[in-house]
Amino acid sequence: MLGRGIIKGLWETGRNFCGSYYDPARLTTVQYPEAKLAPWENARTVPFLVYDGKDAIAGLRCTACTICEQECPAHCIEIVKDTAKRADYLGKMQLQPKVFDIDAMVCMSCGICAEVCPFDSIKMDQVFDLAGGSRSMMLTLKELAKSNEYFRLIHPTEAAVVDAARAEEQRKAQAKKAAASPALPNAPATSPVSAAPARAATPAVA
Amino acid sequence: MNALDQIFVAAGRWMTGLAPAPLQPLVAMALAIAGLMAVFGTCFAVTTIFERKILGRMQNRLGPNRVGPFGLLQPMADGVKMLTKEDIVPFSADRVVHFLAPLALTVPVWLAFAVLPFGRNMSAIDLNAGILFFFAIGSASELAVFMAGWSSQNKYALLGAMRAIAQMISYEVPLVLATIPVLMAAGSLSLTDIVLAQSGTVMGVVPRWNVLTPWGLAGFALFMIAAAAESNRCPFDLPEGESELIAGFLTEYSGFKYALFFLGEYLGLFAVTALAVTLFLGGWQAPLPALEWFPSWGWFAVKFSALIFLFIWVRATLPRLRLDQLLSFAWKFLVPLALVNLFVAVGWWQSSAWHFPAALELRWLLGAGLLAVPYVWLGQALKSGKPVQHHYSYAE
Amino acid sequence: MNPLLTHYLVVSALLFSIGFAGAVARRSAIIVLIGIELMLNAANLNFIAFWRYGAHSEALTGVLFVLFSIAIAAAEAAVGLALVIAIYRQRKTTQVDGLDRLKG
Amino acid sequence: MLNEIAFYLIAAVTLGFAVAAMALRQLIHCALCAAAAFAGLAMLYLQLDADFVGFAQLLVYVGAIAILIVFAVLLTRNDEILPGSRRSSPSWLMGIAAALLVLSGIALPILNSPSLRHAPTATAAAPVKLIGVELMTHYVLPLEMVGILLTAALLGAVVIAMREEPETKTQSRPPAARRVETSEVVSQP
Repeated sequence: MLGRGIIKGLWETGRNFCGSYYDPARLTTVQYPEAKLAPWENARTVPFLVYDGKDAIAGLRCTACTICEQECPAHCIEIVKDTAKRADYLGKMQLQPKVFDIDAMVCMSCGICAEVCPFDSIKMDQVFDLAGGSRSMMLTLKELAKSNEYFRLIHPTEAAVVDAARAEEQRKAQAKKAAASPALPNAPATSPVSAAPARAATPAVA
Repeated sequence: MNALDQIFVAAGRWMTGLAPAPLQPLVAMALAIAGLMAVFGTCFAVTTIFERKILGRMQNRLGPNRVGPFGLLQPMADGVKMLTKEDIVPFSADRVVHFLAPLALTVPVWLAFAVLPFGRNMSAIDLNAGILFFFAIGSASELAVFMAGWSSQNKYALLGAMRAIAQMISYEVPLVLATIPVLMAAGSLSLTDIVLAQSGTVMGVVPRWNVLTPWGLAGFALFMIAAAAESNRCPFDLPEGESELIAGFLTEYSGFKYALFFLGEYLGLFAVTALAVTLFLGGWQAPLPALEWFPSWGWFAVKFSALIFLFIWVRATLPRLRLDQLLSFAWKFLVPLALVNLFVAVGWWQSSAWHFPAALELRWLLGAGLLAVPYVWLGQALKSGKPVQHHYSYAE
Repeated sequence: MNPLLTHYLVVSALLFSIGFAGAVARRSAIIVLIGIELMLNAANLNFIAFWRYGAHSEALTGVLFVLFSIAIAAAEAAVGLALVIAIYRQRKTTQVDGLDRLKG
Repeated sequence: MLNEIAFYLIAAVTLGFAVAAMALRQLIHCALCAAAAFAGLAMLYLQLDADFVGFAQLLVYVGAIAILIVFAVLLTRNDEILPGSRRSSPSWLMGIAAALLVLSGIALPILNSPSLRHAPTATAAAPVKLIGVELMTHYVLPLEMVGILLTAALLGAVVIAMREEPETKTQSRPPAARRVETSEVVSQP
C-alpha cells in the first residue's frame, strides 16, 4: 500500500533521533580539533627524515645521495651535499646533507622518495593539519628531521622491518670487523631493536 | 489565567493608549507589525538552528555545536556571514527585476501573517475573507519566483523557476480543496470563526477539532503534503534541487538577497503551518477545558512547533521526487482524493442526525472506508502507471 | 475625506484608454491580450465604484458582476494565450500584423 | 484625508504600471508591469470596501493570468529577437489618437456631470456570506454557466495548445531505446 515505505522511513529516522540522545555510541561525529581519529598506519602526507639517537643532525640517516631529489616527480626536494663526511651506523664514511629542503606546497605525497631511498632515511609523515599563514611551506632540515621513535610510532610495522634489517646489517658488519681485527675493542651499541626500543640505535660514531 | 492569556493584547492596548488619539490606529498597526516581525523573525532564526540539529540527530550526527553554548548562536553567525557577503549580480542579469524578486517574495509572505489568529483575540486583522486573503497573497510568490529565475539569465535558474511555478500551481489545487470542508464546517472564511467553530468537546474528552473527524484527518494529511510542496520543502524541494539544478532560481543570488529568499521560504512555511494549526488542530484552543490554564498563544506555539518538527522529520526521511512523479502525485492522487474527501465531509454532516446506538462508530467506519478505498486504489494506480514518455517540446 | 465617484471613473477611463492604446498600437499578440485585460479591468473598476457609491449597495449586483467578469477574463486569457502559442507554432511569430493569411 | 492620499497614490501607481505594461520593449517586463497594475486595481477594490473581489482579483490576475502571460511569453520568446523588428504597429500614431479620442469620449462626460460628484453613501459592505447566498440563489444560473465556460475554456486551451500527434511521434525516442520506468511516487512497498 502507498505510504508504507514512508512510515518505515519515519520510524527509522525517529529511532535515530531518540537513539542518538541516550546512546552516544550511535553518534559517528568526531569533533576534530578536540578529538582526532588515529590515522591509518599507511596514511601518508609529506616526507620526513629519520634520525637515530638524540641529536637530529648527527644521527641523520641521510647520506645526501640525491636519489630522492632526482626521482621526485614534482621536483620539490632540494639537496646540497656537505663537504665533510661522517661515519654511519655501519662505520662507513658517508656524505651528509648541508641543505635538505622539501617544498611541501609542491609535494603531492606520492611516496616515491620513500620507496627509492636505499638508506631508509626519508619516510612519509602523517601530519595533516598543515594549514599555515603564508603561501610558502618550505620544510628545512630542522623541521624534516624526526626521530626513529616517531617513525616507530606512526608506521610500527615498517619501522620494525627497517630496524630488524639495520640491526642485522650492523651485526654482520661487526662480525666482519671482529674477524678482520679481533684486537680492536667493539664498537658500542649493538643491542637488538626490540629489546630496548628507546635506546636501541645509538649512533655508531658516538 | 485570563491575565496571562491576554498579556500581549493588554500590553498592546496599553502601549497604544500612550500615543495621542489621532495616531492610535497607526500605532496599533505598527505594534502588530513589529510584534509579528519580532516573533517570526526569531522563529526563523531558531528554526534554522533546530532544524540543523534535529536533522543531524536523525542522521546520527551532532549538528552544529560550535558557536555559543550548544551552537545556539549559529543563526547569528550565519546572519553575519550572509549579510557581509558580496552581493553579486550577473553581468547579463536584468538588474531591476533581479533586485525586486526577493522583495516580491518576502513582502507578501509577511502580509499573510496578518490574518492568522495566534491566540485568543490575537490576530492583526480579522478579515471576513481571511483565508481567501491568505491564498491570494500566497499566489504572489509564484510571480516572485519567476522573476528571480528569469532575471538571472541562467538556464538553471529559469528551469528551477519553471519547476517551482508548475509545482506551486499544481499543489495549490489540493491545498485549497483540502481547506474547503473546513470552511464548510465553520460556515465562514474568517480564520477567527474557524477557530471558534472548533471549540468544545465531544463527550467531554475528545476535542472538537477538525482533525479528529475522518474528513478532517484526510484533509489534514492532504493539506500538509500540499503545504510542504507549496513551501518547497523536502521531499518536494526540486525547484532548488542542488544535484540537478545547482540551486534552481537561487543560483545567481548571494548575500543579502539570498538571505531574503531564505527568510521568505521559511516564513512561507511558518504561515502555511500556522494555517494548518488554525484549520485542523483547533487553532489556539486547548485540547480540553481542564487545560485552559495554559495560555492560548502557548497552545498555538505548541501545536505550531509540533508541525514544524513534523516537517523537519519528513525532510530527514524522504528523498526528493522526480518532476513527473511530483506532478502526477498532485493531479492523479491528491486532487481526486481531496474531491472524495469533500463528499465524505458532506456525508459526515448529513449523517449527524443519526441517533441509533453506535451511530458515531458507524459514521467513522463509513467515512474512513470511503476514503481508504480510493486511497488504496489511487495509490495502486499511481505505482503501476505507464512509464512516462518524455518529450521535450521546447528544448529543440 | 473620501475620493469622489468621479475620481474612480476617471481612473477607470484612463485605464481603459491605456489598454486600448496598447491593444491597437502594439504588434505583439500578447501585449494586445494584456491590453484587453486592462480594458476589462477598467470596466470592473466602474462596476465596483458604482456599487459602492450607488444608492443600493446592499444589492451586491456590482460585486457579483465583477466576480463573473473575473472568471470570464480568466477563461479568455487561457484560451487567448493558447491560441497565441498555437499560432506561434504554425507561423513562428506572434506579431499580429504578420498574421494576415487565413490559410494555415 | 488618509483615504484620499492612498487613493491618489494607488491610482498613480496603477496607471503608471499600466502605461509601462503597454510601452516597455521587453515582453516579460510588460507582463510583470501588468501584474503590478492588476495588483494595484485589487487595492482600489479594497479601498472601495469590496474585499472579496479584491482578493479574487489578486488570486486570479496575479496568481493565474500573470503567470499564464509570462509562460506564453517564454514559449514564444524567439519572436522578439528578430533583428529590426518594431514593437509598434505601422499605424501606431493612429492608434494613440484613437485611444485619446476614446479617453475624451469617456472622461469629458464624467468630468462634466455634477451628479457623479458625490461622496460614497453610508458604509457599504459585501460580506462573504451574503455573496455566497446570492451566488446560490439569484445568480445560480450564471454561476453554473461560468462553471461550464471555465471547463470548456480549460479543455479548449489544452486542445489548442497541445502539440499535434505526428510531431510528437517523430520527436520521441524509439520505443526500443526507452527504459521501463515506473512512475512510483514514494518508496518501496
